[in-house]
Amino acid sequence: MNNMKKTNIDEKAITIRFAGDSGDGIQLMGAQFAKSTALKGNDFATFSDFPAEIRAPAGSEFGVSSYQINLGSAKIMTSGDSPSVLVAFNPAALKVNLPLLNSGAIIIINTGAFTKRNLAKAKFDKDPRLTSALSSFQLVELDIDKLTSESVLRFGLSKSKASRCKNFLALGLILWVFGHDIEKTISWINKLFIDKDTIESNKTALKAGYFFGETNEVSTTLPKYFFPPSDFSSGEYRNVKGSDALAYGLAAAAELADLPMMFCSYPITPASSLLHKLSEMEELGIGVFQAEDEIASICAAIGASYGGAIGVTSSSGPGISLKTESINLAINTELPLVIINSQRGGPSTGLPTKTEQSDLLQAVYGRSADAPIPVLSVSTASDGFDIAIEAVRIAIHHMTPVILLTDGFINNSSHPWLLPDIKKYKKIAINQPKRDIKNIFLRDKSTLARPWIIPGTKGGIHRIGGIEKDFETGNISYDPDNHQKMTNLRINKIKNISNFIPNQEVSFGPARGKLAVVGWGSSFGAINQSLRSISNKNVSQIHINYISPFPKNLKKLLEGFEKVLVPEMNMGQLSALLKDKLNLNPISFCKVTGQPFLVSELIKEINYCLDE
Amino acid sequence: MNNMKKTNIDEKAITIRFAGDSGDGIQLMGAQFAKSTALKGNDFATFSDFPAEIRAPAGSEFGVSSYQINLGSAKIMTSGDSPSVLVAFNPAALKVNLPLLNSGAIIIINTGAFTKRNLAKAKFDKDPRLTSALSSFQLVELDIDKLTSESVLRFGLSKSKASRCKNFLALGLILWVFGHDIEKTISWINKLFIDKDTIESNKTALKAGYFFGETNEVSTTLPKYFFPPSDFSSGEYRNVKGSDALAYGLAAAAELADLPMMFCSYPITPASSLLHKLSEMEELGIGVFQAEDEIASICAAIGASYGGAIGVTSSSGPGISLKTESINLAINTELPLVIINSQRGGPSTGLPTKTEQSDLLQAVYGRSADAPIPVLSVSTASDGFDIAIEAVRIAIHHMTPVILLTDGFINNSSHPWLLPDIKKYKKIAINQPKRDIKNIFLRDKSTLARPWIIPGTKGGIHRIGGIEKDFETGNISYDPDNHQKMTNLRINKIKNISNFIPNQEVSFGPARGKLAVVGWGSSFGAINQSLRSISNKNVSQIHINYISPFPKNLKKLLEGFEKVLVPEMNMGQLSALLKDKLNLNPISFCKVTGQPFLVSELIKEINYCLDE
Amino acid sequence: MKNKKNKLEHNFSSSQEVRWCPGCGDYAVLKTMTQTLSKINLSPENIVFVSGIGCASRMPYYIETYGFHTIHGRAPSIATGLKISQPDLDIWVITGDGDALSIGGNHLLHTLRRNLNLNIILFNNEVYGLTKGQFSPTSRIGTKSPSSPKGSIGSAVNAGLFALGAGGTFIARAIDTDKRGLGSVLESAHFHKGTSLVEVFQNCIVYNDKVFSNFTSKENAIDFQIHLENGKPLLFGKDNSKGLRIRNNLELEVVDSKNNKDDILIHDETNPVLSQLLLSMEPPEFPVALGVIRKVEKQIYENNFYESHSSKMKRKVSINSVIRNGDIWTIT
Amino acid sequence: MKNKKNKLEHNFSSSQEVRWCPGCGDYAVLKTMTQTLSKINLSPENIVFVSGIGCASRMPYYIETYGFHTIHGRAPSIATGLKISQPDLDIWVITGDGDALSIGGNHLLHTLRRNLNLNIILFNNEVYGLTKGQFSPTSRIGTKSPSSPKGSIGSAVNAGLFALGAGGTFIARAIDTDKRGLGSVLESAHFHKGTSLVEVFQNCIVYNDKVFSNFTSKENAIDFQIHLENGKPLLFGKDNSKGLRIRNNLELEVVDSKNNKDDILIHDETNPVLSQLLLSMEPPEFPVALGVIRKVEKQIYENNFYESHSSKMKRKVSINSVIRNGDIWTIT
Ligand SMILES: Cc1ncc(C[n+]2csc(CCOP(=O)(O)OP(=O)(O)O)c2C)c(N)n1
Ligand SMILES: Cc1ncc(C[n+]2csc(CCOP(=O)(O)OP(=O)(O)O)c2C)c(N)n1
Ligand code: SF4
Ligand code: SF4
Ligand SMILES: [Mg+2]
Ligand SMILES: [Mg+2]
Repeated sequence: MNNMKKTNIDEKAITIRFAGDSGDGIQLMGAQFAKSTALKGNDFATFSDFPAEIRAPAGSEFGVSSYQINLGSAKIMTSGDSPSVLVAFNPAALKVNLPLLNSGAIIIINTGAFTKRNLAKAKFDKDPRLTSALSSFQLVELDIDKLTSESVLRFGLSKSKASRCKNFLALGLILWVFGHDIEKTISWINKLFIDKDTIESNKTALKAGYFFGETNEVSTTLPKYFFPPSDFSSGEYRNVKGSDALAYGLAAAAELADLPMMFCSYPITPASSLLHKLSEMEELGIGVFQAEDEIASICAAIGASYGGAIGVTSSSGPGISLKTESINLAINTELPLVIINSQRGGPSTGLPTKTEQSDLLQAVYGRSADAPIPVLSVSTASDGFDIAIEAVRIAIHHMTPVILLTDGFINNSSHPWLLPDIKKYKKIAINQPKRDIKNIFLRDKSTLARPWIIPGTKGGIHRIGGIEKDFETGNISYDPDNHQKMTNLRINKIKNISNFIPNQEVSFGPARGKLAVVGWGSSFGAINQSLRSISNKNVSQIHINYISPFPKNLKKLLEGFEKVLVPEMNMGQLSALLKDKLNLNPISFCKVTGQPFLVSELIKEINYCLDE
Repeated sequence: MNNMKKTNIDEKAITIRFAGDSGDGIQLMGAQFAKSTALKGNDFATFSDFPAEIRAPAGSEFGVSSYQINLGSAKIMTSGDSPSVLVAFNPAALKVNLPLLNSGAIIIINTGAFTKRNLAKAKFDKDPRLTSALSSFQLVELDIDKLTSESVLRFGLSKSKASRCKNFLALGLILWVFGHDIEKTISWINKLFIDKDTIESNKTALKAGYFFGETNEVSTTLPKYFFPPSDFSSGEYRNVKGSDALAYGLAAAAELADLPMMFCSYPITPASSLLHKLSEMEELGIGVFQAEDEIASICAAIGASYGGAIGVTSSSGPGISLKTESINLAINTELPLVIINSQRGGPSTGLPTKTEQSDLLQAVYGRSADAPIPVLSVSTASDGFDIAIEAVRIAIHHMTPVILLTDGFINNSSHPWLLPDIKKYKKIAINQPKRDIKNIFLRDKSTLARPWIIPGTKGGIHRIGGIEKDFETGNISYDPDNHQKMTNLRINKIKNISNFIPNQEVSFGPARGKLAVVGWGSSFGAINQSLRSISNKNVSQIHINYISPFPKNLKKLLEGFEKVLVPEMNMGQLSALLKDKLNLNPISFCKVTGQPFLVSELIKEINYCLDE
Repeated sequence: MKNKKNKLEHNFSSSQEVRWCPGCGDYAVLKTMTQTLSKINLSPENIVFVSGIGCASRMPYYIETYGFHTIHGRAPSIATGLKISQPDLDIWVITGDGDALSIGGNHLLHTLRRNLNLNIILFNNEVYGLTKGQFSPTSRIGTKSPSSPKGSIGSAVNAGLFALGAGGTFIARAIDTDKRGLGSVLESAHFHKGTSLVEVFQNCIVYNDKVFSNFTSKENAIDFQIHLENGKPLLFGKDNSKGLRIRNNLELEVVDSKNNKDDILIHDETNPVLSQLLLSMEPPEFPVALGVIRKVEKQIYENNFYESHSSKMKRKVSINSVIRNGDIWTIT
Repeated sequence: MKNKKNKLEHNFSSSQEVRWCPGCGDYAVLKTMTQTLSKINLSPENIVFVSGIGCASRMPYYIETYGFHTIHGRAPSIATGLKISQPDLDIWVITGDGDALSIGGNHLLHTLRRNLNLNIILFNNEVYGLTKGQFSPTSRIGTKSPSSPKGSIGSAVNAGLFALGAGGTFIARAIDTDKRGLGSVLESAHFHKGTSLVEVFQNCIVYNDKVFSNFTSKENAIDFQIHLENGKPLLFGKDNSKGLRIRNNLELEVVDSKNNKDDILIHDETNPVLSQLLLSMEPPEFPVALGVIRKVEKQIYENNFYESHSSKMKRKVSINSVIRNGDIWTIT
């Protein structure tokens, strides 16, 4: 260990990463540290990176699970480019994460795990401590294994059980490093486990870690970080994970429409977290149906919508693809439905636990025939709340299925969330006539939507189906002119939604200028952070949540910039849409590595565009 | 019946339409008339229009089945805009087809069917013969029912059986009108049926119709048409239906690659005709597997390809949509596969028996993630032969699934086909190494294709799958950089195909000019005919068969025209691609009625573009 | 009485034109169906017909109730979502052998195992009618069709045995034109609590005419049909002269019923072995079992759903309080 | 001898790192699988493992044969296409309870009914392992999981009964860690001509630990397992003290085997009633039936395919002559 800064208090933010085996409880530890950070009043953003294997063999590189958090007193927009602190529970965790670190980063390693066997499993030829591999970093060696087992000795746990407390020991130490109070974490442990021994041993390990920091020589080798509270606007806050915010938003929409919601899904990574969360939300009038596959799940949601509930279905690439045919049924029968796509790396099984935003063109164009559908997108973890409400609102108001795009990164990232007040939201008006039904297919003049007449309604008997229907009567029609009329109707109905959505806003920078950085989805934070860093008055961020149809002013807005740069975690899909729909000619900046954008790479690209 | 032209011999082509109940044998009659026309040496093109119902209640409007043929001594490019002769077997057939007719058209009606009941079923308030509805046409009244039953009297058939001969009687009459020899048709009847009574009664009816024309007073009320033989280039010809040409092309490709072919499908209109045809082609080394659904069928085709055969699958909109996930597996595992989409009216069940070309964007973009695939398209009935060969060639040569688009119109239309000689085609080289396999994933430098090592090959053991694979070893890889590399590879591999396909040619007109009319698929004939009619030196036809990737010269070629007009039977899908991929700004001309383009409406639009 | 029935029946005929081929067995089923609905006498607006794709699946258009003509094979899934959201509706699923057993086999399996209170009417004509006559999974081996010109090569699925293996709680069969048999089976299906599967042997006059004539034709009916009644002996043939008994090796045999009175099996709708044996019977060795073959009680999915659902799908709290529950903090 | 075996076995272990959770039952199955392959002694290049998606479905990576890790639920279909195109390959399909019985139920049904000569190994751990522990169609009612926090509400599917209803010709069961039982079942599956379905009770130590302990645990094994052998009496328990007999009402009962010697059933792999009864048995009333429960001969799809295929997939004529056949004309 060499020349060590004692504290980083002069910096406004720091990125720290925890990494270990899939079975080490890294995600749990990280999530609790984030909570604790929130309660400390600091802003933060987190990102989880874990393997597709459930619990890959201990010590292997592909089994490494990581949790990254960027926190501080500044406004935090991303989970951080490159960590300044790494806690590595074993050699594989060190190996995998080394390339990501800031030069000069502090690496806390668990020396207990640096056995020959583990080094071999991580494919280190030599113990990296004995080589120059770590020379540009600050190494802190701690036998976390030993400290843990010693701390919980008195519980007489088996070796493996004792070892499972080590994430709590490490968490304790980190809490000390950041000057957090451990009481909140202790009461969390009390609630987290049922078994008394587990509770006590984990609490003991946590305290051991904390006091170890406080009392031992560590204080001389580890810096302490004290961030003054961030500058939050006033209100109530909680830490929220992307998939949770989406779930809350769906429930909020059901409340605003005053309808029950049926969430019908089939598990798939990274969409399952939404299924899990909603499974716990019965009190909000939400029912969950886990179907036998994705087709059955969207069909059950369509059935529920037909029955007057809000049908919602959710999946990822492979599963969304399977829903294609059924989406067209919902389009043709004009039933409200929300289809949530948690995008992941592809094609095919691809990289199930890695993030990507490459299902945009599928969402917009990926169905047989002319089958338009509104497409919305979530930009940040907490954003999902509002977007989910918007998706349900459009589905019901315009009687159409809606695709809502999010991704693995958003679902698994979190940040503090200024809690909304549902009472301030506009109610979602439903048109479910119950009496005096004169014309069953009489469309609303402003939305072109048909009424939502549900089975059980007296005087409303009618039939719907996937065959082309007559514009007036809704009966089967093979008439050529009627088909043109209905095709136009379907297109105009969706285009017309642009009259009901907000104008596109500029997220950062002026409304005209040299360069517009146009993004969508989870790149919001990284783009925003990079523009803040550059702080060039000619560069603006325009981030699109309403993708189909685009906001009415988007074309004009973008034409106010000399250049349009579109960074995407795909090979240029929003760019394709901007060309097709708005006749623009944007510059594409693509990254398809399964990893989110780094602020640094965006800054580089933006500067390049400015210099060019 | 009023002032009747005795012959139209001064015209170079005529359009005639047969229409009756689904059970009247209209398609059979039409097809045989087309054959006979071919043998007469005239060029022609046909189009079938029939209901989704199998045999809808007799006499109903929606049960009308029609067969249209355009024939003559001129070069025939389409099945004709509006018929000059209609043979209507009942009131519904008259009702449905009346709006399509040329003013002055000859209408031959079967008076026997003009009963009160049938008139009511066709929703005629009054017998149209008694109103002005037919005043601008030339009506020929014939009691086909009676003539038929009288002619077959001696066979002592039941009334319904006797009535089933009426299409043959009508055919006989029409053969006489066009001066055809009936011998060929008689020998066809001999082969068509097994039951002797059926053969004899149908032959008798045929002859009765023919001789009725020859001997009766009809010759004074009906014109005779004699077209001198068309100007065909020399060679052997046959009449070919679009789906048959495709089937032959697939078989030809198997022959060129010297591999067996597995065609795996699930029935769906209008794709089933291909399934049926290939089911009779075992002698050509083709196996057919009718699976339990579309997913199983594409998966079986993938399995067959994995086993070293040529896997082919086929469907239409709803079924193609179901294959989406599996296509991505074929992309990721880089297996050769041909997916044939016989497009139909949509979305959803839509208009199953009507034509449309609206699955283009789905073909190009409709999969999760960045999942590029070559897309080819068939332009005419006979064209399918060559395009099928090209699709198989690309699939095998570049180790990729390929989408081949055709449509209901092409599948059901026919025209004379100059028979190709398979010996003149380039063989399809396969790369199925059997020995000395050093690097299992070593890519071909020119195509970037991996070798096609099939199970059973000694020394070739390896594993493939849908998870991202390492560029070098093919093993599972979650490595970020590798994912980028593989994503690039997949895109470049497909882009690179443009180096192996022919340059885009101009189908009609000069290579530079004022207006390029750009089409794809089954609109070829109509566009071509309209440009021939206009014969303006500033207008050219450019018809694209290779849609993804586009031919290398396409952008330049199109930039040589002041304007680009894209007529499509969808809401502007090729236009979207031209914008996205080539940064062009075409004028879209869209028609989505389930009916092919009329030459007249194209001419109007083209003139409008020229005048503007 | 008769008059009244006719009046009621009228309520269930929709205004849409019927579009099946003349002579199709579907007409007879439609007729018996509307008559049964009249007899049950539910309000039409509380009935929904959900169907897939195929000739049979057009039926919802022709009945004056709510109707949803969905997509191929998925009607059971759509009906499932509908039933959960509105458990009081009387839902009938109309499907064909291709729709239910080819593309839709998986949804049928899971619907049967979950046991929602739905009535599934499977029109088995052993052929894909709507797509013009290809063999289906119920077509017997060797069936010639446009996609199997030399005869199909895969052995057929037995709808009833499949349903039995899937844990079906109600399995019944009837012949399209057998008004009485079909009517009573439809009625039993309606009153059964759980998923009822009714297989209707339906004649496709165009593509598979007389495929069931080995037991449906006038000559064969008496010897090759056995009409089951729970608790009654398994007798058939002229004057019930024949009966079914079980042999030691657990196989059925047909015996003279008079000389073997005590051996004749008694129909028991709850016995799975008997269900299996009856469902397996085929002419010429055996008669075809018709009527209610199996009927047992099992937990009903939507009942369990609502019983375990803490708010019964009626929101009890506001999202405002839920998001404020747990670790929250206030910035002032 | 032992040495030789070990050597051979080595041939079937691939170089890929095994990525299952420590303690997962899949390890034991992998081991027995490679040992069985060694014993059968086929050339590795003539064997293909085709799998779907799930923990179990990773197995092909770990065996040194050809392998295809496909997509969720579709492995039987891909194997079907492969088998038809290359009937001489020895094809094993690896699948899980979710893969085979949830999303893939339809393909399993049709593969079983077609009866291709494939071996399907279904790893039943009554849970979706790979997606982190949601209940599956084989989970017993009331199973708590992330998507059923209050317990699942649909009743479970019984893999064997499903296969029976689908017309399966070979149905067997084994326990992951029971080397002998599993090994012999895998071997029988291999040698069976037709589709073999082997259900392996596999312990998911992370999400469903000990779910089968009511018959797999040391204490329970003797009383709650019955290992079947064709032609042998159905005996189990300590010293085979217990046996199975059939009651008049066609139900099974467990009896003292000594006092009821003559009543004890003899295992008959071909009797469908017995298959049904054995597959339905559950503790605590009955032992779980293990080994080969059903094995019958039926037409094999790919045999029929090639027998009826006029060119045996080897082209006999040129397209040149085919297109010139029929009504052609020549323009000179
Ligand atoms: C996804 C999809 N695949 C295929 C079809 C074509 N198709 C329509 S009905 C049908 C089969 C009908 O057979 P069945 O269910 O037995 O009904 P039937 O017409 O015999 O009453 C098929 C294959 C379709 N509409 N959708
Ligand atoms: C189309 C699709 N849907 C969902 C998934 C997600 N998924 C992967 S494995 C799996 C279930 C695995 O369960 P099982 O087959 O029992 O295998 P196990 O992991 O338990 O061995 C699911 C739902 C997927 N990969 N593809
Ligand atoms: S094709 Fe067959 S099943 Fe369909 S309507 Fe006609 S007769 Fe009935
Ligand atoms: S999750 Fe369960 S089944 Fe999957 S590898 Fe781990 S222990 Fe095995
Ligand atoms: Mg059918
Ligand atoms: Mg499982």
